[in-house]
Amino acid sequence: MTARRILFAALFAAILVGCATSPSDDRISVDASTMLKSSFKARGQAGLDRLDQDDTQRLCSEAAGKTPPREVAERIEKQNLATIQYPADGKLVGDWKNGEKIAQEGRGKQYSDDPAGPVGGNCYACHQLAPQEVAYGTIGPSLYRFGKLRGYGIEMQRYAYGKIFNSEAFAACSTMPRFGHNGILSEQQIKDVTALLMDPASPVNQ
Amino acid sequence: MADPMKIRASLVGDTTEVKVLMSHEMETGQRKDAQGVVIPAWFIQTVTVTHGGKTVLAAQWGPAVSKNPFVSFKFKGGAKGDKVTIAWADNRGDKRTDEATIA
Amino acid sequence: MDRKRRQVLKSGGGVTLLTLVAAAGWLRPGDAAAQSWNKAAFDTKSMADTMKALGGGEPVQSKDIVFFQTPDIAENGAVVPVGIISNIPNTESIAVLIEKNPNMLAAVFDIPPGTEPSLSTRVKMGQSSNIYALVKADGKYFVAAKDVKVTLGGCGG
Amino acid sequence: MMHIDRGLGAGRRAAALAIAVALVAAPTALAQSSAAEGIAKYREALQDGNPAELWEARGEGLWKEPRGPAKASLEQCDLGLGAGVVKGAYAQLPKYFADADRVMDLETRLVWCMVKLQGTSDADARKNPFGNGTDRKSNIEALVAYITSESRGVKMNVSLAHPKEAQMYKVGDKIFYFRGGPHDFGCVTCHGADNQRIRLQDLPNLTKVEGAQKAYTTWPAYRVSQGELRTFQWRLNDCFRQQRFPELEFGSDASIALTMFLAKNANGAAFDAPAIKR
Repeated sequence: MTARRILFAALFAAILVGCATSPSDDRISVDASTMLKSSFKARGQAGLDRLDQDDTQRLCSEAAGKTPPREVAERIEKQNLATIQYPADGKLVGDWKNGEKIAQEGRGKQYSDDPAGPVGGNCYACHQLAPQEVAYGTIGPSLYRFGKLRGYGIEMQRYAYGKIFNSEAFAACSTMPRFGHNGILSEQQIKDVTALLMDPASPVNQ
Repeated sequence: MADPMKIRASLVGDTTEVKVLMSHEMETGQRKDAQGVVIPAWFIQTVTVTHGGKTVLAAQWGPAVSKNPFVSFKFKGGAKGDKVTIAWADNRGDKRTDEATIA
Repeated sequence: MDRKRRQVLKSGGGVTLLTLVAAAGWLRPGDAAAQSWNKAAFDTKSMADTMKALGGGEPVQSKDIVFFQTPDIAENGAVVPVGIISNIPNTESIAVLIEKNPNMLAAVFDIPPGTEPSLSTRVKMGQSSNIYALVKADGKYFVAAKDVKVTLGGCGG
Repeated sequence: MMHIDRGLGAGRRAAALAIAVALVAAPTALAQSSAAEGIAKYREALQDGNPAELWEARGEGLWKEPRGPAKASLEQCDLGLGAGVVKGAYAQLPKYFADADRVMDLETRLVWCMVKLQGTSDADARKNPFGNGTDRKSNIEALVAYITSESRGVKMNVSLAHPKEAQMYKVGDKIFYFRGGPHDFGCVTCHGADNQRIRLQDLPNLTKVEGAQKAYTTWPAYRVSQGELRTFQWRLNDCFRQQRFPELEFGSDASIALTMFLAKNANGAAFDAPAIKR
């Protein structure tokens, strides 16, 4: 073996190792996506199609827990704002008592859940709402006195309804689910949760 | 057949401290399975701990004792190397006896 | 002792008291091999009956019964640690009762001479409730209570 | 799901009883100590007798007992530190195994050894990874309890020296941030920030070393709410269920990639499990 060939071989090996240890970020994303597809199995109501990301999910995954660049954030918000469907009857505020039940209900959409069973918003998992419930989470901001602090006007009603329908329209890569856009809650359920936040009689506003 | 108990018996001064974990469902008879059928009660009813032929603790339990029960207590008179024997019996007639050496 | 027990039973008249006291009194060292389980005591459903039946200061509330390793809050009611020490001389048995469980009596421990009147175990609690430690000493009954709050938490599924 | 006797006794709050109780009840410390402190004390009180030891004992028996068509024990299984070395093995997993040409976590390595040493079929070996009560005990959970207990106190020391290990870590990192499903959830949704909780449960920030160390070194754990010993494979499986994803397959590459990501981030911390959790 000549010195040149040894050098060549060493170089070649270095390139190989280099490729194996530092593939591009895009390449890793593709690998992750492929690996996910082969690592899950459909069960109950949760099919493998749940691993197919839409534009928002893909862009927010790329942001890796941080706020995406401004132009990306604007794109996400614009796209999602266009999806919001306000009720045809114009009524945005339903029954806060039902809203409270929906806010407490954690079931829905898991493969272990009965597809015909209740689907909730599980709001208390992440937010403080009515002060009577002390077992609330802190992933989202406190919504205690939501309407009382912000006013009960139609614009605030539209914001509350819209935020529940599609949170990404107002804050790109929010951790909050898009309850209306993704068909988690029905129109009536969103009205009821809006009432929990916006009805002056709701315990949230006491 | 139930799994063996996990027994620790250790001498501190003139006192033997006994800690025991038992493998048992301790089913209350109040729970329902996925089909809504009541799961029958199944729990340890009696526990006896003996040392040198003498009972050092005797217990009667209901189904409100937690699953995989734990008991800790102390008695006087044990010596290193002595055996402590623990026996339980459940409401299905299943029994189990295990022993440990005082360390 | 037998006479004492009969007196208590007679004065009380409630079935729950009878069975409860029997449970606390019937276990004796040496009988272990033939140890039986007192079904009636474990079927007791109401503390109110028991308390009414106990009447006249029986059992006596006692500051000499101390809870240890027993939390004020239990994160999960399926496993609530309970530790009880009786500083009452001649303690013969220690029973654990959960006020709001469907069946109140959880466990009875017989304490032979030579065994310390101190033990710890774990019980299930269906909801926030008082835990009672019922101690039998010199044929008399003493009681102490501790309030334990049960939180169920979790993320709904 | 636990269905303890919640609510069954609710109707029995007899007034007579309340009087008696008020007289008897010792003054509670609840008023002085916060709920968080109370729960911390509860967790502390649980440490004294951890039923995980029952799984450890059963696992040790299973490790040493000749089993399977080959009537062989697992004592010659190489968990990464040489055939039969259990002490400290878990603290350096997952790792690349040349014989399998794959990065493996403890559970997948155990399946491998059951197949190669005991002659068990792959399907049989991975059939029951998560137990449920006396009738469906999981041998994997018991073996994991035993093997992990032999790393208690050992500092986490996971290597990325092999290119496949480094690759697994990077993919695990990506998967951690992958958002999908009807709720747009990903691991990062609940585990990407400090001092957050879901309902009353504290959530470790797994993007930071301290969070990853605290979380990873305390699994497996005896889960009080289930009365079962649960492994890290179970932890991942159930997180994805709650994320509304399809089911994460036991021993899948994605499960190993995430385990690699978290185990490596926990490097330097002393392993402290099997633990006991709510």
